[in-house]
Amino acid sequence: AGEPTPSCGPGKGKAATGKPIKIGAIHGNAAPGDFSSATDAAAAYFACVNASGGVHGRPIQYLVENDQWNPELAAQAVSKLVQDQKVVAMVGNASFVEMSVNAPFYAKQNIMAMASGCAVSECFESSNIVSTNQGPLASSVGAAMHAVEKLGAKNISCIGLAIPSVGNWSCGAVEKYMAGKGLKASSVLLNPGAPDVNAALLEAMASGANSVLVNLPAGLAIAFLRAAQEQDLRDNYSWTSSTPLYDKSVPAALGKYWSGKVYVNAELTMLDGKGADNQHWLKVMDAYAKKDDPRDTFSQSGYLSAKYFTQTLAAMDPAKIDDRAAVTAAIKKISGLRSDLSCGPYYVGEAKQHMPNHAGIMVVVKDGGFQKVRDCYEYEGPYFTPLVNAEKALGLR
Amino acid sequence: MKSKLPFLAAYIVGMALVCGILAWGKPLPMVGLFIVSGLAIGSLYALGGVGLVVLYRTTGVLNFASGAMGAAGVMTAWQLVQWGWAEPLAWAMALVLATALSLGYGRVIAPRLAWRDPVVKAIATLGYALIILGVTSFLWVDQVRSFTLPTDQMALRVWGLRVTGTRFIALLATLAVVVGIWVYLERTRTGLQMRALANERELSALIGVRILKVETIAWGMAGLIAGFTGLMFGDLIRLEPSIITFMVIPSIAAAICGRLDNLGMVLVGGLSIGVLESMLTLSPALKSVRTVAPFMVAIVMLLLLQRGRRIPFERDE
Amino acid sequence: MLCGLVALVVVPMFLGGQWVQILTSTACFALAAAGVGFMYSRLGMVSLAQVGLMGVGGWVMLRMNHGFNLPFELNLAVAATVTMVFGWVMALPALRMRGLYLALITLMAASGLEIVFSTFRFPNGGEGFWGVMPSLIAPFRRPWLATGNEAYLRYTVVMLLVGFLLIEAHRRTAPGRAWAMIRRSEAAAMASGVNVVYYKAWAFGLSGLLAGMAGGLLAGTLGLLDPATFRASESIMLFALAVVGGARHWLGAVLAAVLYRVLPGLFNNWGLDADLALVIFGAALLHALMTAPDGLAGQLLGLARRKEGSAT
Amino acid sequence: MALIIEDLTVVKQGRELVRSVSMSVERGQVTAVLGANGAGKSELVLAVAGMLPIAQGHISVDGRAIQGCPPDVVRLAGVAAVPEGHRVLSKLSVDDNLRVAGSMLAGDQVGPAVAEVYALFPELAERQRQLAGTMSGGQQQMLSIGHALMARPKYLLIDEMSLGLAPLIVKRLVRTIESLVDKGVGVILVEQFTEVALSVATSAVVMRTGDVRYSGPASEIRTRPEILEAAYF
Amino acid sequence: MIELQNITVRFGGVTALDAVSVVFDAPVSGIIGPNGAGKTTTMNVISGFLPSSGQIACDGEVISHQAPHQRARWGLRRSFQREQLADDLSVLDNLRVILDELPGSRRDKVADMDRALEVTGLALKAHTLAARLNTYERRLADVARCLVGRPRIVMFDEPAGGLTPDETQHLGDLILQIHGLTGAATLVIDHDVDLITRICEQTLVLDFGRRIAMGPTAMVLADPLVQAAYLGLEELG
Ligand SMILES: Nc1ncnc2c1ncn2[C@@H]1O[C@H](COP(=O)(O)OP(=O)(O)OP(=O)(O)O)[C@@H](O)[C@H]1O
Ligand SMILES: Nc1ncnc2c1ncn2[C@@H]1O[C@H](COP(=O)(O)OP(=O)(O)OP(=O)(O)O)[C@@H](O)[C@H]1O
Ligand SMILES: CC(C)C[C@H](N)C(=O)O
Ligand SMILES: [Mg+2]
Ligand SMILES: [Mg+2]
Repeated sequence: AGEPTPSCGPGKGKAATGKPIKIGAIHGNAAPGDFSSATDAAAAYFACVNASGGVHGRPIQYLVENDQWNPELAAQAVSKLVQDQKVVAMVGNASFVEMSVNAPFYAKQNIMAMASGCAVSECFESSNIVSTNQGPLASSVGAAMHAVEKLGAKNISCIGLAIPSVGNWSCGAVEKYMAGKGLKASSVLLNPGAPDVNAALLEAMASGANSVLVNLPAGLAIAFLRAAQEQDLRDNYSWTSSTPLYDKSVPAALGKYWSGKVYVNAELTMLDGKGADNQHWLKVMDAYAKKDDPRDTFSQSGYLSAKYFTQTLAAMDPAKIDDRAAVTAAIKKISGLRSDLSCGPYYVGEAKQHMPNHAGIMVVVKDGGFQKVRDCYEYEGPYFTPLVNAEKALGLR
Repeated sequence: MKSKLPFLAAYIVGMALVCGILAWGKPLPMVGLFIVSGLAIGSLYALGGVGLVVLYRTTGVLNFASGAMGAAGVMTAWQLVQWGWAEPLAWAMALVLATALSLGYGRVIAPRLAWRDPVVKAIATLGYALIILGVTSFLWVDQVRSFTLPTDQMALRVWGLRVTGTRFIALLATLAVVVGIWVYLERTRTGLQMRALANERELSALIGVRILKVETIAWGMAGLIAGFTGLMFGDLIRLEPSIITFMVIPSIAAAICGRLDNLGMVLVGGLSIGVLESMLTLSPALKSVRTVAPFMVAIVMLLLLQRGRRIPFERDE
Repeated sequence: MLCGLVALVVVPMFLGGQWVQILTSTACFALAAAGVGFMYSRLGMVSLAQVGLMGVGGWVMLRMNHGFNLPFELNLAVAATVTMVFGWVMALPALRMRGLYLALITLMAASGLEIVFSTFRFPNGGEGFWGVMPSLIAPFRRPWLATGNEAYLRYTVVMLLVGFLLIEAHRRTAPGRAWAMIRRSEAAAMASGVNVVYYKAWAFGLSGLLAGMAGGLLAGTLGLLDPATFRASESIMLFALAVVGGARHWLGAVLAAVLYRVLPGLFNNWGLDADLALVIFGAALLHALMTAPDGLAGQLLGLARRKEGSAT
Repeated sequence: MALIIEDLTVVKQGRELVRSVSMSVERGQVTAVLGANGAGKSELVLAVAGMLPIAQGHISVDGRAIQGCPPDVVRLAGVAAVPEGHRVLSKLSVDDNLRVAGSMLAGDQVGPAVAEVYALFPELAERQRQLAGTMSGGQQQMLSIGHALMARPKYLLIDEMSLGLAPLIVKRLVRTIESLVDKGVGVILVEQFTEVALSVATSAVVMRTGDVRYSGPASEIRTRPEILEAAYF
Repeated sequence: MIELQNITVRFGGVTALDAVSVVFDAPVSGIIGPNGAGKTTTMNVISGFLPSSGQIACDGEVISHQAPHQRARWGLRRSFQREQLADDLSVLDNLRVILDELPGSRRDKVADMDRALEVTGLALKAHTLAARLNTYERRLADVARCLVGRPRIVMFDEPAGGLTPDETQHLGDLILQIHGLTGAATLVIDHDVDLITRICEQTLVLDFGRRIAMGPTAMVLADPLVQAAYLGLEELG
């Protein structure tokens, strides 16, 4: 209270008027999980932009659809947004299914999706999607790197989802990273709905690993760690996890037992980070989002995508803003945008593969919260070689 | 009953053989770990299955909503503990809620569907499951939670695996329900009336069974079991309403092993499914589909139990 | 009939892209629902694996598409046939079972399929037998007559009509009579010279064929499939809706599919919370089961008949 | 003290299967209901038993109205009906079938009541453990009548009592009915074997396609069979 | 001529038929006996519904190795103690089910069905759904089913149950016509002794699964053993 309402984008105060610019987004929010925090944050940011004068004086109309984890709904949603509503770009998408269903469609329609919550491989290995978040592959390799470099891991057991484009893909990259270091790793893949995580735990134990990397959605990860707790394995292995465990409700759900024992890779800065952008994000959320909209990594990611998008739009010729092809071209030209929310620069470029964010931080679960144990570090491994080359070509290195 | 014994023996030998093949060449302590772990999850399948069979035998309804009722119960318990209620009180409220949900269906909806065939009665409960699941996921938005019972702290080592008190409770409760319900159905008048009702509701009413009373008891009992099962699942599996709700499907697999009728076989079926599923982890080729085990076992069991049955002359059966 | 044809040509042009998608999917599920519906109403047999079988059809369709350079129709025929055989193999040992037990055995099969699908996914043009690759999917070839979305919707609806005619042709001839007899009593059917196992398997095969067609057509809508579509609970739901829609009549299958696909689309458009939509859906399901014994189609047709009666 | 049916109408799927039928039976009396197939006799029995909705009319037992009551309440009120088609609880044993039919008796009454039924039908006593669904048609009919007797009813309605029973058993049953009547039970007997029915009945009702065609003393039909003939053709 | 040789059927511990051997060589023969004597079981064995030891033959042709539906196609027809017409088919379609499984031209089949409906007097009800028939009409439909498709053995299980005396009379007349119309040998189970006496030339009496008498009906009914076990004459006397 008493704080000035934050302002966003290029506008100078007065609320925007005129013909709205239509932007779309798809998130997944249904039984297995709620991925709506990215679009909530993007919506808050766009509301802030509109209140501050919009882009070229025009407000942004942000249309969000829910795919409900249903591929058909995802396809229907994109038809509605792109064909019926004629949005010029997609911003803040966060879903488990939307990208794999719609990636070909985006390419065909020549529209860019500046996603914020990618989870599956198709999302990163597609020409017209670029995401602010890292996804399971990068985050797991980051966690593995930390386990090797700081926790003495020689043999990692990567616990992933038994979904080829998620578990096999990301744990496979961990295996390759370890092999490159002359170390060992193996994957244990779990069915998302499997009631029995014990057998997976036993399988991990049987693999001869000395370090366990949990690369699962938070609910399943907690169940897995509780099984390990049941066997009192805390001190027999080193424990790392990819980003999903970096969530406010996790430390409480894990309990005292795991305090100081589970190291989690975070894709963006700490949620309470003191950087200007992070503070701005929190203020925008307070001013323009609902009270109970989560303030989590996906929210940071959604904010960031919206912000970069707005910057791009503002730099465009105002006459071309309703031209989807022009917007797509402008997005593809993005290069070298920086923020204190992320470690590396953000860029897009013409490529079959996009993963601008492949550096992160490490935190540890401690005393009911998280503590940072390692600041920005860039991930290594064969998967990132083409990305590094692309960055060199763009002059970012 | 008597003729089932050799069948049971053959089944157990067959299971042991399959597990033996899977375990071939693996170090014995590790096999022991997998067996105990399998028994642990198997006892949960059995618990779920027993709950289903109890209601089916007493009302003729296969209840797809039992998982949802349990889920609503355990979510409530979690919430109450968060609000600072005493734990035993919170557990009791979970049981009360599940029982109330069960009774609500049994009194309001089930009688109106009483004359439909068993499959339609079963799918109607799916509608109820959706309602409960919808409300539960609406009230408790997606977030990680965990539910623990004090018995998680106690543990015993069995063949190298730590087994918590909660797991023992789940197994013992399953056993108690199996024995208790068997005695109740076979030895008491109300139990007999329940069997009659499940066989043919209309005729039972005609010959003087107080339907409303008996059904109320049956649904209440089933709700209580569902609530307890929910607490166990919430602790031992995961505190996620949709996961607990759909645990009903592998539980059906266990129930099928007893042909929806024989509680003892449900127990044996549930445990063996768990062990097989766990042992499949040892096979590199099959481990990725090991969760198929319950369904395969159920299909094989049903086919075996079906063998040599005569042509049904009547329409029902 | 003529009106129907005109509507078929004209209506898709006025719908938005979203509704074309929704209706295409609706037509696919109507085809599958017709399969479970006729089996339930004619033989009293319940399959809780229909959506699972659609998955089989869809899998084969994608496998064929990415593996060989054959035309759509041929792929569809292969998909439908393979699914039919799959349905047979699944059903043959189960045919001695009746009622709830048969239903549950199919449910077990559906649950098994769910896990296989989610573990191995659907082919998207990758290498090897499973054909899954992590990046962008390979293109899907639609029928040359119907490459656009609107045309594909028309194509699907025509296939749906073919499915209905197939069932109707069965119903009016020897198999239909044999089925009615089996439904009454298997003993009486045998005493009439009906080979019960053969005709039951036939019904399962026909239902599987329709599921396979439906799955193949569904694969064509998006060019890819996701395991989430083919969960066991979806199979139960489709059967439930087939009963709610009215299993005795083709209109019932259409209504079932409308409830299954159009209603959620509407809810989503109205911005209704997905969880609350579930509640409404569940309540509607229960209500329909309690109040409409012959399904919504039965009610509608009854109403129409009464109107006609009072008019003449 | 009587079971009185007044102006009873039963409608099923838009057809009036029973139309304004009135009849009564006093304790210790037998009323025979006769009539060709499709006369609506079975529907009448089911309606009295509470198994079919009643469109119109009154039914009372010893002055207490029972129309619209569910079947279990009707039976508790002392009216036991044996429906057509030997219906038994197929998955329960013979013994359990009888015990459950004694639900409204006090606990210590059940044993003796079961024993009485076994004394009447030794055929059932031999098969106490057999599942009712596997018994022969006639054995099921005995069990079905046994269900009704277990309730120790004040009024007994039997639809097609002799259906599927060997002549020997029918004779035995007739004697049982007579002794029940002596004990003050009122009986409504629906029979195709008119001979059997009229041999025990005090009064008779003849129905045809839902209507009552004759109502009066049974002796009159015995002496004037043309009354029946008129109803049959 | 129907020959049963040494037929034994057991249900668990119960012996429902105990080494029954019998030859029926009359156009219409009866089977009587107390409730649970094994009459229906005998028909079920002939139909092939129950596994049994022993052999069944008709006119020297052994049929006991055939599956039930094969026997039906061969020419076995029967009704059930609880009649089982398909309710959602018309009377005509109930007949057609049988002919569907048999070879023959469409025209012959139609003629065959027309004759059966004519004989039984159901011609007007041919297109009525079976669900709409009353008990008597259902029995007539049962008879009609036994007339189509060249039957060789026809069996009725308690056809007169629940019928009035006049209806029974008429049904008896119809059954008597079957042999003349089709040449099939007919077996009838019933508890209506008058009916059996009237239509059956010879009768088998079963008790506790054993054959206790067989021969011309009048003679069999006069047998004191039969009177004691079945008719209960001496009990009444
Ligand atoms: N659901 C129904 N719809 C239409 N008609 C029906 C229905 N159920 C029964 N009927 C008809 O109602 C009439 C009366 O049947 P009911 O069984 O009461 O006769 P009944 O006098 O007991 O004769 P019986 O038992 O000897 O056949 C019959 O003609 C029957 O066909
Ligand atoms: N599955 C079974 N288990 C045990 N006993 C059985 C089984 N099935 C039939 N029975 C017995 O076999 C005997 C023969 O039955 P069947 O039906 O042939 O009698 P029936 O002569 O036709 O009698 P009814 O005149 O009453 O129809 C009966 O005593 C019956 O109880
Ligand atoms: C599936 C999860 C392991 C990945 C998660 N959605 C992320 O963005 O890191
Ligand atoms: Mg009647
Ligand atoms: Mg019999």
